[in-house]
Amino acid sequence: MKMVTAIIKHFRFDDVRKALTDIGIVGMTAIEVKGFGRQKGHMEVYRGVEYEVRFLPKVKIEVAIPDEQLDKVLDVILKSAKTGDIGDGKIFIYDLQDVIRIRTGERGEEAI
Amino acid sequence: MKMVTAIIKHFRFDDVRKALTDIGIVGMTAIEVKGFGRQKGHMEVYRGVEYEVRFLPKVKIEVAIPDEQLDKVLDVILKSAKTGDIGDGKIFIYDLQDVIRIRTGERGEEAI
Amino acid sequence: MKMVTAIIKHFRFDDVRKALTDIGIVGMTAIEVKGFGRQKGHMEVYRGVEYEVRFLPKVKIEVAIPDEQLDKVLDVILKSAKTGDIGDGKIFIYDLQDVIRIRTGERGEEAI
Amino acid sequence: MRKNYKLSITNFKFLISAIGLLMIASPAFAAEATKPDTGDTAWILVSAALVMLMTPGLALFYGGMVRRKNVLGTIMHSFMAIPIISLQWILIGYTLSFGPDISGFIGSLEWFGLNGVGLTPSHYAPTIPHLAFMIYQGMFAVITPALISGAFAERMKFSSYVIFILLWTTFIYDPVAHWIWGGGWLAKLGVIDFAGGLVVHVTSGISALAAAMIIGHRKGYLQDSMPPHNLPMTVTGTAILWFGWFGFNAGSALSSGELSTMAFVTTHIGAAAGTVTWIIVEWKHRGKPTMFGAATGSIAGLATITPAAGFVGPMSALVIGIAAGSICYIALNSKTKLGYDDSLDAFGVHGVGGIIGTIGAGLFASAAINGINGLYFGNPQQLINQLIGIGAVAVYSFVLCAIILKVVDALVGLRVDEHTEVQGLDIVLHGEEGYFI
Amino acid sequence: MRKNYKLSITNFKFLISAIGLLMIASPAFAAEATKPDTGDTAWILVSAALVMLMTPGLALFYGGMVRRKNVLGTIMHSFMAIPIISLQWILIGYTLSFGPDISGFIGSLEWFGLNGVGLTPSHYAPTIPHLAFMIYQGMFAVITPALISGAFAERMKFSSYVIFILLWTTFIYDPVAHWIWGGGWLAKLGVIDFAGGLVVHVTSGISALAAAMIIGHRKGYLQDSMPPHNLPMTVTGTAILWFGWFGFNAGSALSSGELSTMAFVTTHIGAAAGTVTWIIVEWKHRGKPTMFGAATGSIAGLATITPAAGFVGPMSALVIGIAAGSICYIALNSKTKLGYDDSLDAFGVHGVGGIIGTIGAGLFASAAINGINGLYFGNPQQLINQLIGIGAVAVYSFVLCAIILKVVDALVGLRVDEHTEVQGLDIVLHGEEGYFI
Amino acid sequence: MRKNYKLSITNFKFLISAIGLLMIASPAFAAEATKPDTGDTAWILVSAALVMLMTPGLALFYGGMVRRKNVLGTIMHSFMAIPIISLQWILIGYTLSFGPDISGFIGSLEWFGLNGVGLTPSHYAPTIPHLAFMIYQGMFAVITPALISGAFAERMKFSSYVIFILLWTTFIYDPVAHWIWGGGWLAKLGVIDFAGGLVVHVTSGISALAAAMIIGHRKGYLQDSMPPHNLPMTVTGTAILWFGWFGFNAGSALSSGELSTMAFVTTHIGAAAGTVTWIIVEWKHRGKPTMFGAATGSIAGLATITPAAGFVGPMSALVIGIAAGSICYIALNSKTKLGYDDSLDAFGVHGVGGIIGTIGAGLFASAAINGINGLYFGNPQQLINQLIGIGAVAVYSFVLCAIILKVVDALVGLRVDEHTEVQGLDIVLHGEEGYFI
Ligand SMILES: Nc1ncnc2c1ncn2[C@@H]1O[C@H](COP(=O)(O)OP(=O)(O)O)[C@@H](O)[C@H]1O
Ligand SMILES: Nc1ncnc2c1ncn2[C@@H]1O[C@H](COP(=O)(O)OP(=O)(O)O)[C@@H](O)[C@H]1O
Ligand SMILES: Nc1ncnc2c1ncn2[C@@H]1O[C@H](COP(=O)(O)OP(=O)(O)O)[C@@H](O)[C@H]1O
Repeated sequence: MKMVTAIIKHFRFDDVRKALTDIGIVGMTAIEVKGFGRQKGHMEVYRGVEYEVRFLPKVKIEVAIPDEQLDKVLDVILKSAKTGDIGDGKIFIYDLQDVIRIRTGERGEEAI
Repeated sequence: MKMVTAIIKHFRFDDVRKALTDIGIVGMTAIEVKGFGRQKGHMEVYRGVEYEVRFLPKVKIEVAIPDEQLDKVLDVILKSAKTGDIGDGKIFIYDLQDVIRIRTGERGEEAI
Repeated sequence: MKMVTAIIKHFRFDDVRKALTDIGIVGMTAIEVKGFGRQKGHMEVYRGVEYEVRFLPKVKIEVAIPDEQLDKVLDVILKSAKTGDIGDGKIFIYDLQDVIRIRTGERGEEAI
Repeated sequence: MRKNYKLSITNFKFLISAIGLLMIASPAFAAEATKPDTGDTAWILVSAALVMLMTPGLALFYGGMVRRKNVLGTIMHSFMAIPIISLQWILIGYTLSFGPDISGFIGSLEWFGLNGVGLTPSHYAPTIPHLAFMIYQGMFAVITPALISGAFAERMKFSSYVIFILLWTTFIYDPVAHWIWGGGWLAKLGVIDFAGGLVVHVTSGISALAAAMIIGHRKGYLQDSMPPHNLPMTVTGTAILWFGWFGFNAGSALSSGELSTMAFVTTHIGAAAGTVTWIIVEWKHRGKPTMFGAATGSIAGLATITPAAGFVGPMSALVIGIAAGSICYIALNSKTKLGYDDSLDAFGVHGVGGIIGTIGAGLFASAAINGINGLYFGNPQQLINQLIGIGAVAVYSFVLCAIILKVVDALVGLRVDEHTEVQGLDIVLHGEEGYFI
Repeated sequence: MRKNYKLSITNFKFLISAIGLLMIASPAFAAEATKPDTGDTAWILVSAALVMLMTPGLALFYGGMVRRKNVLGTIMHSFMAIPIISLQWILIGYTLSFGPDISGFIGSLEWFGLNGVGLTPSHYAPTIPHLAFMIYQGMFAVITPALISGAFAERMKFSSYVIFILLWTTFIYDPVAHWIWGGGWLAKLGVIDFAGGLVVHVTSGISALAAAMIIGHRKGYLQDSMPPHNLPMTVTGTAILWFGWFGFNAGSALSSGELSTMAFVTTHIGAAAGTVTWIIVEWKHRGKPTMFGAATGSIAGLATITPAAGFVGPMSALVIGIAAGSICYIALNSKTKLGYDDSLDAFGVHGVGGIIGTIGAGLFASAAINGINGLYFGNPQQLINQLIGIGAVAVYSFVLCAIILKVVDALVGLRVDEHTEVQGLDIVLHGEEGYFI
Repeated sequence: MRKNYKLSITNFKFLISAIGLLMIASPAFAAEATKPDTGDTAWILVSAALVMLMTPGLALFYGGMVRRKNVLGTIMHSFMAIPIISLQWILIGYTLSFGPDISGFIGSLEWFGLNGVGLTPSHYAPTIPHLAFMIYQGMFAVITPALISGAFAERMKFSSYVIFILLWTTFIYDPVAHWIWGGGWLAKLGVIDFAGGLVVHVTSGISALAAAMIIGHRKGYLQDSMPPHNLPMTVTGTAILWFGWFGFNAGSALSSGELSTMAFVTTHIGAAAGTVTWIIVEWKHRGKPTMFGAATGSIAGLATITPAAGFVGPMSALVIGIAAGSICYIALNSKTKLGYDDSLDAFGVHGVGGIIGTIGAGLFASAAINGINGLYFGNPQQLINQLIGIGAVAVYSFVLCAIILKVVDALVGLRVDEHTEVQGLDIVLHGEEGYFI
């Protein structure tokens, strides 16, 4: 199994969720994060004092999937998260050793 | 070493923490997340406009452990996080390549 | 590739970011977390009722890097995050199977 | 279902005709008699607005103390008391409280729907329009049941709450207000209560105790961490309450001049002394002075000076404020040992404070200020009167409130189910969330 | 650039000399004539302060409803109306509205820069200084354009907003205020509007409708989730508005006594009835009573009672409040079917409420209260007058507001670009963020 | 420990007997003399309530600007000034400021504990009870030290703060209030200060400068990002301050009528002009108009118009407001070059604003309004008087405040340790947290 985590722009979040559910993904977890990358931040001035805001708000989506769904999932995220502008974000793929559903105790792919 | 991450219901959080410390786990990290899964969300109506709240607040707990503790830890989380209702959450298990304690520079299992 | 995640103290965050950019790291992601560990929490009393605050606010930094940068990155984080007091935090290292840049579709080390 | 609907149509028709009659009847306000004083009327209308503001102030005060998931439900308890009790007041509450006396126990229904309550000054306040007195008093009726809501915060059903406050106001507030301010038996006995130590704080505080005992503690009480979710909100509420309390106490002079000035000054001193005392005691006792403690101490001082405000002088107010800060502090810090969960300390602050202040009036009232001496100025009888007042109001409030709660519980249930309590009232009962921040 | 600069220096010099002249001219306030009444003046100044506070109250009311990323931009719309319109008012707005009448349509510029507006009472209010009347009325001019901002929240350019409110106030508010309160043609026709049902709520509410239609809906409207980001903030705003509304309506008596008392009482009853009605209807219709609904219902009740406040009695206020709560509820719940995005319901609450209330005054005005009878008391003509008033003000507001918006759009553009809308107004337009919590 | 305890018991007994005596002594308020005017008294009590509210308003204004970890500690600085200074005021502050004059420098202790301060009007304000004047002035004494707390926010020990404000009020505020308002030497010299440009803003602003220099900058100042954590809270505070300022300035007429009206109008114009000017300058200078700038500009305008409010006309207020907005903007934007960390700009807004406004009164005072002409109306002497006043008050405040701070520092230390500063004052000093959201 794989854990696919994608750091995306806030306003693509809803589209990504829709696109994923459309291909049958029924579970995912989302986390608010702050991202730092090629997309530069901006200055904010408060009463004459300047602060550089370097970290921009992003959403991180975590989706656990069986290996065979990997390509489809990546494809779908790439399409739905992309705006073409800098800062669109990244997808990180991890190997997942095991998954357990707490309610039933099921393990492995069944638990996803 | 393993990184065990469990997505659980908010109000089970304190019980899970207690159960883990009872078996000698001295460190963990918790993160507020929003979960989407079989447990359906709910509708909220604001001044006549309906919004579906699909993502529910959950807590993600991350515990790094030596391999030999894995079974005990899983067992304890399963018991303490379970309510039997849908949405109890999931446990994801990753392989952890290394751990370092920043204060001392210790590495590996000693650093946990 | 590796994913290095470091749980550090809030007020070291800026130094760690600076140190990492100084060695050429151009991307990272930060998340607010609550940590529980050897560093004990504190009591808060609200109108005569005592609550123990066990989880302390920490920042988790995630940096994806090519394998060969691992040592340098660890070194830099260790130096910049360390205060020598308990609760300085931990670094966890994961194997990263793949990285994709959403904007361009690049994969692997190029995408970092 | 069908039947029910018909019934309500009939009721509605009846209500409509009643209102229709009153619409024609009530405007018989010939202004032939005494012209109201412009300064006095301005002061009472300002005071009425200030007291109105106190209830949303209380909403913020309480709302900041609960957990995030219950912030709207808690705010709503206070907020909805404004419109619900205001309508009860103009229809029946005012006449029950201040209408022509029936044997010292209750007002008659003669002024039902404000019938006959016009712009000519009444004997209650000879320099302001009768309706100004009516609306000013109505604001007191509004905030009193809202105070109780602190006792059962985070676990009461909203529907039951609505029924509860309607019954509570009609059967507890209105009679007690009549006893003391409407010329009833306690007034005749010589009990003094300048701005509601008994009528507002003892009734609500003692009822809060009954409510906390009957409804039971919150799930997880003393085990889970339940710190206030937004203390700056609570401080904002405190500020609004302090500000509004000037209208509450100094407005109770029902005129603008010497008495309102004295009540204003003693109110501020009582609040200041309560706050400073609380902070000192807390600092000694717990090692740290808290903002939450300062906020609580100020409300304790304000609640406590209320019955005495227009009867005592500045230095007596200082003493009363010191008593408020220290005794209410002890009350709150003993709470966890007593086992009931008066969640937002409606009893510990208002019940205890109201009792201290009512005694304080009996001790320190000075004839030089408002015609009546207390024990300290040589009149022990006044203290006895006050103790009788406390006993009567406390027992009546406790017993009747317990009965009302038991009845409401039997009919519709007081408490939300466990799932609702876990998820939070906001989402389950109201289908909305406080913050998307 | 150079030229431009010179130009503005010249302008500036001109302005300075004009102000210089006015500084010398205006203090010719010989106090020889009637002394103002202390109570009346206190009441009007308090009322002016209360109405001032309503605009920041509106800022919080609206600010809590938008998404987090637009909280400051939204607050700023309301907040900046205070200084901008206040300066417009003292320079030209007051004289256009209340200056010597020109054919019933507009005030002359005789009182430009408050020239001749001194401390001697005017015919508008014979017991208070003329300047007190002026500043009190100025607070109404301030809040009215701010109300409109709810219609185009989260997507209008700040620069265009500034131009818009200046034009809107000068070309819509000032004339309409003159027509009704400045002795203009609608006043002569016999239209009554106690505290601004037409002048404030219909002008702004109808303009809001025009604005929502012209500017178009927010990106993602009805698709994305856009719940209010901070409802406790909205409740705080509601509380401030209700509090301030006592100054708005009861202050409109322009004196302290019987009329101010009656307007105070009817205002409170209207608000209470609006809130309770809203909650009942919502509970039946949607299954859950919401805090947001209670807040909305109270503002609907307040807006609706406004034109009738000093003309009707308490029971009529009850009926008007019930109408407000139910009809505005229906208006808001029909909105999504109509397609325009009046984001914070400026039309649904103020436009609809203002119309109902203006009709309500025509139905229930009672000569026993303020000299004029409505239909219910045997004078059908008054209802006709009111309908003419509504028609005239609504058509004028809609057409002129549409023209102003089209002109501003053509000159500088009304709407932010998509990137700004996505990122949020706070960061892009103002370079700041609401919260770092 | 034992000894200490005994000592405090003894002290306490002494205090108790003193209070006991005063309780008997003070209520000698025979009302035989002049009856207070109801309208004037209503206005002053309302104004006192408004000024009271300003201090929690300041708490929110400042509280929103700091980092989340210090929100309660910052709020507490302002909030605790209310009870602490109020008690100081009734015990010794009032008599030091307004008691019988000793050689033009200080009031005698004759009115210790309000002894002899009763309900009969005093020569300070002949139409309101003496106690009304006392409590109104007390609210000014409360807010002034709280203003200073902006200079050392996020790093001062709470215990030292308590000592500091007690000393500061006794040794700086009370004497300076006496000099100018208590009939002291500056009053005799002809310095005018309507509502506290010198007494409130220059004393606190200059002291803030001294404090910022002595306590040193926050750890990480100009390196770490320290944006305001909650700007809507700051806006709420701004709104409350603006609202309260009507009581502050127009209440300083000490009566209700022409003068209060003029001060009300100039106050509003000054604030409006300050806000608009700030926004224009900021927009030109930085490219973006900010809500935080608008809030700051309005407070600058209000602080600046304060000394002139009851002496100048509306157009002069406009000029003063424009000066406030532009000069204070420059002051704040030069701060980072000057090296000290006046964290929340207590000097930049209040010090600078107070000086400009005091000069403004010397320039634009008009005898037609309040009997005194300034330079513009042909009396250059008044400007000289004002400059002397500024010099005397600024030097006195700076020197004495520096001495007080040094003494407190030597005795108990001014600044928290680094660990506390890093963790935040809320958790370490107060053991509580602002939000669990
Ligand atoms: N090396 C990295 N490790 C972890 N997160 C990263 C890394 N590089 C980028 N990110 C995340 O991806 C986001 C987008 O990256 P950025 O460089 O701004 O744009 P792009 O991916 O379009 O080049 C960043 O805000 C950050 O959260
Ligand atoms: N495939 C997945 N990937 C990541 N997180 C998941 C996945 N499926 C479920 N989750 C997380 O687990 C939570 C519980 O899952 P849910 O399907 O609602 O209930 P249950 O596990 O009891 O069937 C979700 O809210 C979500 O946070
Ligand atoms: N076993 C663990 N699994 C996950 N996170 C941990 C673990 N142990 C510690 N942490 C994280 O590291 C932080 C610091 O750990 P702590 O034990 O307090 O200090 P130190 O690392 O200096 O001994 C904790 O607050 C927690 O967030």
